[in-house]
Amino acid sequence: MESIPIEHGLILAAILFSIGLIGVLTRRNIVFVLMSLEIMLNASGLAFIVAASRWGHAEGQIMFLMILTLAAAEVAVGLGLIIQMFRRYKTVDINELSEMKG
Amino acid sequence: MLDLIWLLPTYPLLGFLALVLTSGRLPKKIVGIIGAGSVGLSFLTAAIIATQFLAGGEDYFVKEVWAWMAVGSFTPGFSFYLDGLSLVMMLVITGVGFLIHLYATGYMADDPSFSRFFSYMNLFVAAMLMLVLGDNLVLLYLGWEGVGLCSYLLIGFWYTNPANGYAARKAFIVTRVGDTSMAIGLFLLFAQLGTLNIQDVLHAAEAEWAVGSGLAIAAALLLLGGAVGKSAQLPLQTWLPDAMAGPTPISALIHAATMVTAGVYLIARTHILFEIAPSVQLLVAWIGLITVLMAGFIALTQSDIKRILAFSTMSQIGYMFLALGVGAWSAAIFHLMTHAFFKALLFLASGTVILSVHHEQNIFKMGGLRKKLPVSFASFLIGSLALTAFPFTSGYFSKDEILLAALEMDGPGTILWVGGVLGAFLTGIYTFRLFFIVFFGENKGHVPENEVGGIHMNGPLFLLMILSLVGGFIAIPVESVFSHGEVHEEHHVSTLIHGFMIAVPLIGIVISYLFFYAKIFSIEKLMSIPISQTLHRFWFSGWGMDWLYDRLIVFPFLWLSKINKADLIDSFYAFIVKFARASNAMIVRTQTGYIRWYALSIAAGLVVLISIGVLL
Amino acid sequence: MILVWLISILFVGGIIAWLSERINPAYPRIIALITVVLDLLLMLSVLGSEPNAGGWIASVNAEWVPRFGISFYLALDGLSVLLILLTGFLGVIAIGSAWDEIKERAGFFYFNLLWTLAGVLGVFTALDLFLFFFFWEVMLIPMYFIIAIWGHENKNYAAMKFFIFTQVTGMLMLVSILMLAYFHLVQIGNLSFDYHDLLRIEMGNQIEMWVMLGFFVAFTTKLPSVPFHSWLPDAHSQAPTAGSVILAGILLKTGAYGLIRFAVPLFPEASLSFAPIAMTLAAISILYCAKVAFAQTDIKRLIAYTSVSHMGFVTLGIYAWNEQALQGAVMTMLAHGLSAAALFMLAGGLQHRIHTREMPDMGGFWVKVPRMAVVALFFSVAALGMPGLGNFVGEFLALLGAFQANIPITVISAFGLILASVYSLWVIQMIFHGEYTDKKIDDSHLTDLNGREMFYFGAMMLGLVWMGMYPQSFLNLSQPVLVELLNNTQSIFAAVVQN
Amino acid sequence: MIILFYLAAAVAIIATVAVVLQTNIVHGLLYLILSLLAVAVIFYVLGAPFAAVLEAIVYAGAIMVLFLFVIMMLNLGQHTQNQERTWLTPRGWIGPSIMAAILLGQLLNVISGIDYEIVPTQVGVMQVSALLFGPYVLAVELASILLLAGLVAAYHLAKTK
Amino acid sequence: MITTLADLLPLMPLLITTATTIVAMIVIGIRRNYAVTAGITIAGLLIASLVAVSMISTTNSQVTPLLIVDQYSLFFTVLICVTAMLITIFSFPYLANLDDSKEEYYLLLSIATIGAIVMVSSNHFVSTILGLETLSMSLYGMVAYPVHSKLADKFPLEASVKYLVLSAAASGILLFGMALIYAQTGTLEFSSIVNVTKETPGLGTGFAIVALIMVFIGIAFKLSLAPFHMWTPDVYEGSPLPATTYLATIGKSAMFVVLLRFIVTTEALSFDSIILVISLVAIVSILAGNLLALLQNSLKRILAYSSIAHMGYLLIALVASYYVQGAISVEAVTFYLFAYMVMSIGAFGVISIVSSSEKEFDDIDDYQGLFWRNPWLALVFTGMLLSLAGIPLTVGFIGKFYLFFAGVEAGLWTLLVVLILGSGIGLYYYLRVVYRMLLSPKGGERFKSGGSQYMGAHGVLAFVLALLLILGVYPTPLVSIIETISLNIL
Repeated sequence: MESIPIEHGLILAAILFSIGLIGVLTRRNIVFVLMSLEIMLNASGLAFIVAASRWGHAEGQIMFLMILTLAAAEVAVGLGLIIQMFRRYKTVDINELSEMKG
Repeated sequence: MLDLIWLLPTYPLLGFLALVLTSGRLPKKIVGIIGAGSVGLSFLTAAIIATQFLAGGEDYFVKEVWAWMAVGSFTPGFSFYLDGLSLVMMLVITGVGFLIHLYATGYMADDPSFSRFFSYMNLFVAAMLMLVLGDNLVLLYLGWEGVGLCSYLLIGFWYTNPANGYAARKAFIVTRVGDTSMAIGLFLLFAQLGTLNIQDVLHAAEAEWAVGSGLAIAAALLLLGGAVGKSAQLPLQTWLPDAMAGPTPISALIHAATMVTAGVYLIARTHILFEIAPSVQLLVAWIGLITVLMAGFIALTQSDIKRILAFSTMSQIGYMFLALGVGAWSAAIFHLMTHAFFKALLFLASGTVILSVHHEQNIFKMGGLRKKLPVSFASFLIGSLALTAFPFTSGYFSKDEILLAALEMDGPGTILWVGGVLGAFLTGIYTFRLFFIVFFGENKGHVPENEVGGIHMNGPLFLLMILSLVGGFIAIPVESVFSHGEVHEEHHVSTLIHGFMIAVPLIGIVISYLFFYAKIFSIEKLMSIPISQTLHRFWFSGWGMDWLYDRLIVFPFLWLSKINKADLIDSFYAFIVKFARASNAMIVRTQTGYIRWYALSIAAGLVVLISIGVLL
Repeated sequence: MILVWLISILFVGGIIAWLSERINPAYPRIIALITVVLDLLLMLSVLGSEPNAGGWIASVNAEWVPRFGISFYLALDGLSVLLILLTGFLGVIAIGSAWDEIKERAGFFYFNLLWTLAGVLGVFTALDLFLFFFFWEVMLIPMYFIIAIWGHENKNYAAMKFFIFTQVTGMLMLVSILMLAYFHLVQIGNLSFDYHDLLRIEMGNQIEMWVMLGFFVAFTTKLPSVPFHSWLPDAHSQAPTAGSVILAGILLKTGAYGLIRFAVPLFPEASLSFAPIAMTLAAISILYCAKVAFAQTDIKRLIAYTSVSHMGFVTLGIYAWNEQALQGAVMTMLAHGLSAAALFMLAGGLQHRIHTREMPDMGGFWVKVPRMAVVALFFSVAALGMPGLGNFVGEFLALLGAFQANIPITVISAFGLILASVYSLWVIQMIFHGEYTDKKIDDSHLTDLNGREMFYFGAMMLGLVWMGMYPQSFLNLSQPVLVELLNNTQSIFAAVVQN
Repeated sequence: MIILFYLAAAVAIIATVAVVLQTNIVHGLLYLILSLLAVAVIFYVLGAPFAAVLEAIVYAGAIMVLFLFVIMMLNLGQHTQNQERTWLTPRGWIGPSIMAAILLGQLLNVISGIDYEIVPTQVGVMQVSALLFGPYVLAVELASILLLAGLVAAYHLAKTK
Repeated sequence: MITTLADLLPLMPLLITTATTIVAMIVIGIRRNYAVTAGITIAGLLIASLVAVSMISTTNSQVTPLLIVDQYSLFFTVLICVTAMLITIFSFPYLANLDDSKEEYYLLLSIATIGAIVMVSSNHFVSTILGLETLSMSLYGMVAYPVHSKLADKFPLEASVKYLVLSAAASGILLFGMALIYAQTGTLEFSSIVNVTKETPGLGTGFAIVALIMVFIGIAFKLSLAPFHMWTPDVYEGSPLPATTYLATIGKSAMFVVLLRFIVTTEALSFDSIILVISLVAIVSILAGNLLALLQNSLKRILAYSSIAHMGYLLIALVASYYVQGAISVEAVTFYLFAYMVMSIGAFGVISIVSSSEKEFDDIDDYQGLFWRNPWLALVFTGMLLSLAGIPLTVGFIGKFYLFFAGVEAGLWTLLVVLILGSGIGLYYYLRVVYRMLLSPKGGERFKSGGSQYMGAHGVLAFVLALLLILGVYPTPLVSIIETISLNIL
C-alpha cells in the first residue's frame, strides 16, 4: 500500500477544526453553532485516528469512540437547551442570550 | 548652705505648681503672696548663698542634684554650677525679678487671670535660674527653652487679641531659629568633645582646637546663633518690639532685665570658645555695633512708649555684644546688670504711666504728665539718665568701660568705638525725646486722674531708682571667671577722649531738649524734607526687616503650605486608585454578555498564546 | 508562660466583653477596663524579674508548624517591656476615652480594641518571624473594624486605605521573611523562622538590600514615613478617639520597633549602606509633614501629620545606629505615644462636644474650657520638644546621635524643631486663643474636661514629665538591649567600612 | 487508495465550508452529513474501519438525525433563511476568519514540520474491542455514566412541564 | 489483561458514588420524594468519603491504565465527596420550593461527583476527557435546572447555553491538543513529552509546544483563567446557587488537579515558552480578575471574578514546581485548593442560605447591615471574605503563605509582584462587601433562613467556619497530611 504523509492527515484535521471554529465565531443561529461545534469535535476525532494510524494503535480509535459519545451527549443536552430557548425567546438568535453582562 | 542652691529654682517652681493646680481658685491676695513670695524666698536664699560663696573664696562650686540621663558617654545631670558669673546673674534675676513680681501684684490686680499670670512668671524665674545655674549645656538649654516658652505665654497673655497671639508666636519661633542653631552647636560640641559639661567643654576645646580652627569657628557660630536669637540681635531681632504686647511687668522682667540678656550670658559663659574663634568674636562685636545703631535709629521714630524702650533694650544689648566682641567680658556682664536695673525701672515706670492713662501707649497722646505722675516722672528721669550714661549713674560706668575696651582693641577697635559713641549719642536723643514728650508740654489725650500706685508698685520703683543711680559702684566678682583671657589693666585714655565720651550723650540730650521741649527746632520742618520722610518710614518699620522676612520666609512658607494642603504625595496614591477604577471601567466593557464575543476571546487567546509559544 | 497569659487574657477578655453586651450594654466597657488593668498589672509584675543569660526576661517557645520550622516563640526583653507597658497604659487610656463616646455596639467595639492590643503585644514580643508577621496582620483587622464602624463621615475610605497600605506592604515583608527562611534552608539545611537563627544568615549584597527593603517598606509604612504616610491622616481623622489613641500611640510604634529589632540587625550591611537614604527620608518626613501639618484645618489631620513628622526623628535615630540615637528613638516612641494620644483625645473630646474638627470654626475656647486649654497647651508644648518633657529627651538624643552619623541630614532635620513650634502654637492659637464669639458651631455641649478626663490627662502629663525629668528609668530598661544590638553589628560595620 | 484519501479530504473540506456558509438549515445539515461521510471514508483509508463505520452510523446517522428532529420541531420558516442572510455579513465573519486563518497557519507550520509517512495498517474491530473490554473497560463504564448524565440533563431540560 | 473484582477495590469511593446515583434513580422511578432523594445522596456521599478516608493510608495502585488511586487522588476524593455532600445540604432548602420536579438535581449532582472523582484520579487522556465531560454534562443540567420554573430568579437558560457552547469549543481545543500529543508520543497516558521530543527525530519542539498549549487552554477555560474567563461571571450569576458553588469548588479543584498532574508528568515546564505562556496567563488572570471585581455589585459575580484571580495565584505555585526541590509547590497548590474550597463553600453557603430558587439575594445592597441584623451569617461571611483576601487567622492566609513560599523559593519575582498587586486590589472589593455588612441596616426584604430545613445548612456553615479558623491558627495537621500525599505527584 502506498503511504500517506501523516502531516496531510493532521493538516486536514486542522483545516476542519479551523472551519468549525469560524462557524462558532460567526453564526448567530444557535443550531449552526452547535453544528460547528460538532465539526470541531469531529476534527479532533480525525486527528486521533490519524495519529493512531501512525502508531498502528487501537487506542486512538478508542479515544475517537469517546469523542463520539461525548458529542452525542452534548448534542442531546444542547438541543434540549435549544428547544427551551426557542420556547422562551421564539428565536434561535444566540445574541438574544446576553442579558447578563458586566 | 551652698548645697541648698537647688532651692533657688525650686521655690518658684513650687509656686508655679501651686498656682497651676489651684487654677485660679485662690484669692488674689494669696496668689500674690505665693507668686511674689516664692521669688522673694529665692532672692533671700540667693543672697545668703552669695555671701557664703564670696566669703568662702572658692572660684566655683558644683552641686549635682540628680542625674538627668545617662546614655553612653552622654551624661548631663541636674547640676548647678556657681561662680562669679552665675552669682551675678542669679542675684539679678531673683532680685530684679522679685521687685518686678512685687510691682506686678499691683499692676495686674484687676486682671481676671491674675493667678495664671503669676504661675507663668514663677515658671519663668525657675527656668531662668536653671539657665544661669546649669553646669552643662543641656540643662542650660532646658532653661533656655523654658524661658522662651514663658516669654511666649506671657506675650500672648491677653490671648483674646489675635495680634498678641501673633506677637507671641513670632517671638517664640524667631528665637527658636536661634535655639535650633544652638542645639546643633551642642550636637557638634558633643560629637567633637564628647561632653556637654560647660567647663569640660571649654577645657577640652582649648586643649584640642587650635585658635581659629574650623571646628571652633563652627561651634562658636552656632552658639552665637542661639545668642542673637534670644538677645534680639541682628538678624533675629524682629521679635522683640512685637513682644511688647505682653503686660508691662513682663516687658520689664523678660524683655529687658533677664531673658534677653541670656545670649550675653551664654557667650560670656563660653567665652573661651569665642576666644579660640577670634573671627567669630569679632563678628559678635560687629553684630553688637550694628544692632546698637540700627535700634537707635529706629527708636528715634517710634511713638509707642514700650516699643521705644524695646528698641533701646535691643540697642543696649548691642553694647553688651560689642563688649563681648572686644573681649571685655566683665564689662558686658556689668552692663548687663546695670541695664537690668535701669531698664526694669523704665519699663515699670512706663507701666505706671500706661495704667494711669488707661492703657494708652502712644507718647503723642500723652504729654505734660510731670505733675500728675510724680513717681513715674522721677523714675523716668533717673532711668533715662542712667540709660544715656549720664555721668556717675550706673549706666555711665558700664558703658564707659565698654567703649574704652573697644577703643583699646587693635584693628577695627576705633571704628567700633566711633560707632559705639554714635550709638550713645542716639541714645541720648531718643531717650529724652520720650521723656520730654511724655512728661512735658501739652497733654493731647488722656489726662490721668491720679497716679496708680501703692507700696507694692512704688516700692520697687524706688529701689530700682536707687540701684540705677548707684549700681555703678557695685563691683561684680567675675575676675576669677574671666581672668583667664581678659586683658585687665587700667584704661589709659586721654581726658580729651574721656570728656568727649561723656559729652556726646549730653549733646544728644540737648538736641532732644531743643526739639521736644524748647521746640526751637521743629520736627515738622524736619519731616517736610522728602529724604527724612523716607528715612522715617524706613526706620519706623525697623529698617524693613519684617517686610524682608515676610517676603523671604513667611509668605513663601504660607504659599507652599496652602498649595500643598492636600499633600502632593497622596495624589500619587489617588492616581493609583483612579487608574484602577479606569481600568475596571475599561475591562468591564469586555464582559458584553455575547457568547460569540466570548468565543472570540477564547480564539484570540488561543492564537496569541500559540504565537507566543512558537515564536519564543 | 506569662507572655501567653498577657496575650490570651486580652483575647479572652475581648470575647467576654462582646458577649456581655447581651446582658447589659454597660458591661463591655467595664470588662474591657478590668481586662486591660489586669494585663497592665501582669506586665508590671514582669518588671522585677531578672533577665536570663540571653537578656530575656521571659520567653516561651513551642513548635507550631514544623513543616516550615515555624515555632510559637515569644520573648520579652527590656525594649519589649517598655513598649508593652506603653501598650497597657494607653490601652487603659483608650478605654477611658471611649467610655462615653462609644455607645452603639459597645461590645463589639471593646472586642476589637482588646484584640488590637493583643495583636500589638504579640508584635512586640514575637521572635519567630512568621509569628511576628502573623500578629502584625492580626492587629490590623480589629483596627479596620474600629475605623470602619465607629469612624466619622469618610470612614470607609479611611479604613480601606489604612488596610490596603499596611496589607500590601506587609506582603512585601512576607516575601522578605520567606527569603530569609529560604536562605536559612540553603545555608544551614533546614527551614527556620527563628530570629536568632536568621541573624546568622549571610546574603549577597544586592539580595540583602532587596530583602531589607521588604522589611523597610513595611515598617516605614506603619511608622509612617514619607512617601508611605498618606494613609495616616485619613485614618486618624476618621477614626474614633480610642482608635486614634491606639493608632498613634501604639500601632505606629510597631513600625519603629520592627526597624530596631528586625530591619537593621538582620541586615546590618544593607542597612549601613541604606542609612543615608533612610535618614534622608526621615528628614523629608520631618520637614515635609510638619509643613503639610501647618496647612491643615482639620485638627485631627494636623495632629496626624505631626505624628509623621515626629516619627521621622525615630527613623533618623534608628539609622544613625549609635547608643544615643537609638535611645533617642526609643524615648521618642514612648513620649510621642503619650503626647500624640493625648492630643488625639483632646481633638476627639472637642469633636464630641462641638461636632466639628475644623479649626477655623473654633477660637477663643480658653474662656469656655480653661482646663482643656491648659492640657492642650501642655501637650502642644511637649510636642514641640520642650526640654523637661519626654519628647525633648527623645528628639534631642536622636539628633545628638544622628549628628555623629550624618551631619548634613541632622542639621536639616533639626529645622523640624522650628516647624514643630510653628504648627503647635498655631493649633493653640486657632482653637483656644482669640476672641470667643458665636461661631457656626453649636457650643451648647462645650463643657470643660470632667474629672475622669482630667485623671487620664493627668496621668499622661505625669508620664511625660517623668520621661522628661528622669528618663533614666526608661533608658535603663532598653539600654542593655540596644547595646547588645550595637555590639552585634559593630564588627560587621567595621568590616564594611574597611572594605 | 491515496487518491481516495485526497478526494475524500477535498469533499470533506468543501462540504464543511458549505455548512458554515449555508443559510438554509436543512441544507447545512445535509452538507454536514456529507462531510462526516467523507471523513468516514478517510478513516477507512487510514485503516480504521471500525471507526469509519461508527462515524457513518452514529455520527452521520444518529446524531444528525437528532438535529433533524429538533429542526423539525422548531419549524423555522423562510423568514429565518432571510434572517440568516442578513446575519452573515462580511463584518461578522472577516475578523473571525482572519483569526482562524492565523491559527490554521500556525498549526500548518508546526504540523508540516513533521516528516513521517503513514503506512496504514488495518486495526480492526477485534483489536479495538479487545482493548475496550480489556484495559479500557472502565472507559466504557464511564462513557455510560457520561451518557447517563447527558440523558438526565437532556430529559430534564427538554421536557415540557 | 483481565480486570478482576479485586482490582476494583481501590475504586470503592467511585463505585459507591455510582451506586448512590443508581439507587437514587431507582427510588425516583418508584416514587418521587424530595427528602428521600436528598437523603440518599447525602448518605452515599458520606459513605464514599468515609471509605476514601479509610483507604487513604494504605492504597496506592494504578487501576487499569485509566485511573491512578494514590493518596493524592484519595485526598481529593474525600474532599470532593465531602464538598458535594455539603452542597447537597445547601441545595435542600434552596430547591425546596421549586415548582418543578426537583429530584433529578441530586442525580446530576452525584453524577458530577463521579466525574470529579475520575478527574482527580486520572493520568490518562481517556479518563480525563470522560471525567471532565461527565462533570460538565451534569453541570449543564444543574446550571439550567430551574429552567422550567416560572419563578426562577436568574437566567439559568442563558447561563447553561453559554457554558455549553463555550465549554464544547474549549473541549474541542483540548481534544485537538491531546490528539497532537498522541501523534507525537504514541500513548494516551500522561508521559514525558520532553523525552519524546529529545528521542524522536523529526518532531519539532514547536509541535509539542503547540500541543501542550492547546491542552493547557482547554483546561484553562474550565479554570476560568484569563483570557478564557469571560463565561465565568455570567454562568456563576445565572446558575442556581448550589450549582454555582459546585462549579466554583469541585469544578475548579478537580480540574486543577488534572492540570497539576499533567504539567508535572509531561514535564511541560522544561519548555521555556510554556513557562512563559503559563506565567502570562497567571499575570493576566490575576490582574483581570481583580480589576473586574473591583466595583462589582453582584456578589456572585464578585466571587466569579475573584475565582479568576485565585486560579491565577495557583498558577504561580504551578510554575514554581519546575524550579523548586521537593514537593513544596505541589503542597502549596494542594493546600490552597483546600483552602479555596473551604472559603468558597462558606461564602456561597451564606448567600445560598438566605436565597432560594425563587429569590436570590445577590446584590451587596441586600447585605447592608447584616452584621447587626444577623451577626452569625455576617461573621461567617466576613471570615470567608477575609480568608479569600488572605488575612491571618484564616486558612486563606496559610494558603497564601504557601504560595508566597513557593514563589520565593522558585525566585518568581515578577509573579510575586503581580500577586501582591492583585491581592492589594482584592482587598478593596472584599472589604467593600465587609464594609456594607458593617453599615447600619436599611429597609428591604428580610432574609428567612431559620427553620428546621436550614439546620443542616447552618451546621455546615459552622463546620466550615471552624475549619477556616482552626486551620488558620493551627494548620499543622493538615500541613503534615498534605506533605505526605504530595510526594505521590512527583
